Amino acid sequence: MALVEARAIEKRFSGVVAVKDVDLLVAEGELLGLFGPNGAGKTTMFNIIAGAVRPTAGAVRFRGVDITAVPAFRRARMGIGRTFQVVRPFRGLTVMENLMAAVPSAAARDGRPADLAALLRGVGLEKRANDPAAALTLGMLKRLEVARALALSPQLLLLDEPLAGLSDRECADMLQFVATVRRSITIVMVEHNVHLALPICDRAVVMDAGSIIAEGTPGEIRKNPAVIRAYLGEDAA
Amino acid sequence: MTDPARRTLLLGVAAVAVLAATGVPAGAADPIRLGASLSVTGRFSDAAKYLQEGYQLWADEVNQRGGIGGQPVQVITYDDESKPDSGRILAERLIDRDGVTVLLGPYSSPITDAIATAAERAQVPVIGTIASDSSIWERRKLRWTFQAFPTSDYDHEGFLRLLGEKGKAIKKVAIVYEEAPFSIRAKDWALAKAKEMGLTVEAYGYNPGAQDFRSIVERIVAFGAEAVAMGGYYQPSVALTRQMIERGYNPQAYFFIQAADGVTREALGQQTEGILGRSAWEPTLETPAARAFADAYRAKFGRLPSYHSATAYAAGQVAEAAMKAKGTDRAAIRDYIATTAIPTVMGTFKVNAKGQQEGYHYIATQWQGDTARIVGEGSANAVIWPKPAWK
Amino acid sequence: MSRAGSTAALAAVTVALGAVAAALPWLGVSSYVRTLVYYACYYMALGQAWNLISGMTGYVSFAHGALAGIGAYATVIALNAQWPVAAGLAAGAAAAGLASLVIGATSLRLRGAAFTFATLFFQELVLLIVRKLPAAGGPGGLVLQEIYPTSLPYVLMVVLAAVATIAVAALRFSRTGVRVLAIKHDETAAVAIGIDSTRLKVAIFCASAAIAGLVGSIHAIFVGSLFPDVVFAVEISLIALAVPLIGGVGTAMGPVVGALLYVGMREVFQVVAPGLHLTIVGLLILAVVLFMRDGIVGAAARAWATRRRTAVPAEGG
Amino acid sequence: MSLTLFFQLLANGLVVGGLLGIVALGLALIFGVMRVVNFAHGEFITLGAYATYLLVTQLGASPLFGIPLALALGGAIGWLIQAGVIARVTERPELDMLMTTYALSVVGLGAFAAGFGGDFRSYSAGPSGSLDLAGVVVGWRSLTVLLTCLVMGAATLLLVQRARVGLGLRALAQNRDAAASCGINVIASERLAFSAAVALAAAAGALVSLIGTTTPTVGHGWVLDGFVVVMLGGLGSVAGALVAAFGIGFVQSFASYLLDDSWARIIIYLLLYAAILVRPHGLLGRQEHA
Repeated sequence: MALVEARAIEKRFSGVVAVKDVDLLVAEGELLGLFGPNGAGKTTMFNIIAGAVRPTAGAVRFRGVDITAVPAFRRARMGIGRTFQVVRPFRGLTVMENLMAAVPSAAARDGRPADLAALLRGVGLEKRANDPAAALTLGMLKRLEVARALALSPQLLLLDEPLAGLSDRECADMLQFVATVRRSITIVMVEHNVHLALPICDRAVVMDAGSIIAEGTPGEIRKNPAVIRAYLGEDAA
Repeated sequence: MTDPARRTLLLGVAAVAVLAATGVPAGAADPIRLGASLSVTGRFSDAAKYLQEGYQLWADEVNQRGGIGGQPVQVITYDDESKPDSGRILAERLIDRDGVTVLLGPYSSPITDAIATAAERAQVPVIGTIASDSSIWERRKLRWTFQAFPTSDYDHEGFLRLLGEKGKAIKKVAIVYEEAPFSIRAKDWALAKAKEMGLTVEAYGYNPGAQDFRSIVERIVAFGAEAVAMGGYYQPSVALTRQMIERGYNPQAYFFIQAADGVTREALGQQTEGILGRSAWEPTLETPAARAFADAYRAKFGRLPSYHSATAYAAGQVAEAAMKAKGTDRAAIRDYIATTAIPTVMGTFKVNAKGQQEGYHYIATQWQGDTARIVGEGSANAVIWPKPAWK
Repeated sequence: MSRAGSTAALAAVTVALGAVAAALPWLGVSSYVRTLVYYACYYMALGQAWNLISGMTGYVSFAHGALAGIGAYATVIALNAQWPVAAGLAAGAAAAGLASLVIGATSLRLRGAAFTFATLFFQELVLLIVRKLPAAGGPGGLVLQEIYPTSLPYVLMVVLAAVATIAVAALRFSRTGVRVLAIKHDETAAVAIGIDSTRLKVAIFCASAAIAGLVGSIHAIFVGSLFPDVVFAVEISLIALAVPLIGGVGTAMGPVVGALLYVGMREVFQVVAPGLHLTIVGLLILAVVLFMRDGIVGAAARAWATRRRTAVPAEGG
Repeated sequence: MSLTLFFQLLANGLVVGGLLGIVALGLALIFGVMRVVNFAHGEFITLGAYATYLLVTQLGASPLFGIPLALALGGAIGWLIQAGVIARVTERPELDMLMTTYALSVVGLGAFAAGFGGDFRSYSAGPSGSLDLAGVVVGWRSLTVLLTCLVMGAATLLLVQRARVGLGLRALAQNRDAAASCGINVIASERLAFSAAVALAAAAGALVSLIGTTTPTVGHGWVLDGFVVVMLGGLGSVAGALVAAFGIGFVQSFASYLLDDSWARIIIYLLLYAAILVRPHGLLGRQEHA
């Protein structure tokens, strides 16, 4: 059984169709890349899985449970963690408090704080634990946001443009970190930068104009004529 | 700076100066202290000045006469910003830090009520000046607090008496009241009285702070009232009057309780002719005490006193009589005030067992030309009847 | 952890100060000073109540004066029906809590200014309804039939102010507090990490309202007499918000400093510049919002931190 | 209820509705362009009322001159306050914006109370008499108010919908960053919007002084109703705000006649809460619910 099963998804925003009749399956343990040019509908699809956007038609299942009408906070508690394209840290809270906010209360009683320290070490922020989030650089904030999502101990991690705005070095750090995390968790990643992100994916889905135009391993995607056309078209514009 | 601004500032400075200075001759014996919380600022600030002047004139005169039992008197005042909570704190300050023998009244019933709570606990007599709402003596037992102002129950008394004398043809009367205790009590009294007189009456309430009275005017018109009595505060009264004028509705008799105030002329211009009012006191009152007070006041402040100043002065006279008889023993002063009829500039002060004023009544007034004249009982002035149409 | 330590230290200091304040009536201090201490505690407790919802979640309430008023009315009605004092106080807290659920249910589902507006109109709506309600005495208000000694409301208010301060401090550094603050900083992100923001907001508002209701209950015992136009005056909601704003929003010490300053300022200005009190309070709020974004406590803490940092070499990071 | 009475109450509602419309238009303009809830709007109404009062009583001028005076004064003061205070907080969290305009309101109220005292001010000069249309009587003062409101409202709408500067305002209301990147002078546009809104409020104040009386808190009742209008009508829709303004004027007029004005206010507030419950997304013109 797929971890996420989205069937016949359609989303309209005041008449404009953003996504139409999309089926998307995410297998347990895989790192799925969701690619496509601007306006392809990949972010809408991502938000539908995260619960920030409700589809006009279709259903989303998570571990076999229909979550189409489940609000975002409850999806998070069910084990879906996410990051944001434009970072949304709690700027007035310290780095450690940012993680504390996310820990489920039962886990907090089981001495989970040790894990938070480990999480911070994992993203290289252990020295900044007591600094306010507002004092961090963008690269640090992006890593903090991933750590915050991981503090939920999710089964599914949704990464929204994890590389956007990062320098080359920071991109490398982030990709390495994602590569570490993927061993224990299912990941869906929306990313603009196909060249950097595609190689680490197990599987990729490419959307254009609200529909899926290609699906397969990174190698298959690279050779797919529809993908090349979609991206060249965008580059030419 | 605008005139009112300068006035407020000067008043503020004066309030501070009074702390140390009111009428105490240098080197005299320890003064007897009296205190008042006044609304130097805030909603009631205009009236505070007149109260202050009344207290000051009284204290100066007493001290010129050599004080009470050889001791000069001093009236200490603070600004309560027109807020009951502040009044309560100031009452504590006056009782506790300044050790006043008697508290003189503030402006408004809610502040008097707040001060009463502190004074009743500390057992200090309060002579409440501008508190016409007698319900505060009825909601709970106030042993130490007395009303030195005509109670609002009788607000419409003079008007209805004139109606009985002059308005034989009038059958329908409309009473407008504010949803505030003093106004409701006045309305209840007037409703009962008017029914007793065989009149058809309707009463219309409005929300405190209302500015739009057009719907009430329509109700009055639809009812076909021939006489209208407005028992609310000053500002709504002016608004109601203006909207009656706009509507072109001409009652044969029109009364609003504070019409006698000179500001009416400023607000309504030529339209004041024939409007009836009621007043606790007027400088044109033909009694020797009133004339003497008005002359002394004019000599000191350069204009005629208002009823606020007269009430304040009268409160001083009550305290003076009690202290002359009983010294500075607060309990004895309390008993004296509770049981004695005391002549004052306002008339004879006399309270009932609850502490409500029974001695003073209102006098009826009417705008005739440039002045609000005393009319009706005990006055030689003719009444303009019916009220001329709006111009 | 230093955080738990500082909460404990604050609690100890608060309890000590509270004990001294509560003991004042028996230490021969003048009743005027006691009244000032009482009002400082009154504003402090009300400010903490506001701080709990508005300081912690960022949702601005203009209803705290009305909530305190509801508590006051409920308590007077209960005490006049011969309920014991404790039950009367509980009635006040419960009535205000219930009222908060009504406001919360309509407006806390929404983000942004809807809640602020709902609270803004609430005060006037309650005043209008109370004036129409015979059970609440209508425009004439209510009077407490029994006069209680001042020491009762005095001690109660001191204790309430201390408890509210400790509660805010404890919440601020608890995990729940962190989750509440997360809502203030970014509600979308908070929801994404599993925070049920609507439920948490409603719960916090309800607790805050219960404290405000208790403040009103105790003050009703202190004044013994309620007039609707006085109880529901806009000024009380202004104090509820000015006190923590001046001191520092979202901190436990903010309302403490704010309340002391407010009461002290009022006493001074009454003599020095009568009539300008309101203007000065307004300018002070404006100055704090524009130039000291975390209030006087925050500014002081930062100044202290800067001094320490320059005195002791930084520890890296 | 007779037909004459019905039209009389309707006419009375129009006058209140016109004033409310002007006040709400200013609030909507400020919120739309800057996302600022202007709690100080009432003080600007009061400012216009006192300015007119001084003009009439100190210089003996007709109160009708108070309208252009208030417009000019309000425009100038709005410009200064936007530049000096509001501009500092438009990029800051909502709490800061709310508190800034609230503090301005407290400062203004304190200043008026200190300057003019608590008592009301009023004057008797100005248009007098009434127009009688088949039994429906409307005073010339009220007609002046209604006509002025209609003219000012129409002028503001034209400015926003048609004129070049209006395009900038509308673009700003849609998206601040995008507007800036399209070469729209964000700072100037915001200053213009605030200053125009304050001018409208002050002019409304001049009109209020003409038909009522002036106190330091005279603006509060109007601005509270203005907020109700803006919430019922939806800040996104100017037409909605105007419909709501006249709607509230009529409710006020008819409910005050049939019940009393306290009940009228209770009904209006309950309508508002119902609107929050029923159509939350329409409120304040933007969808924020996750």
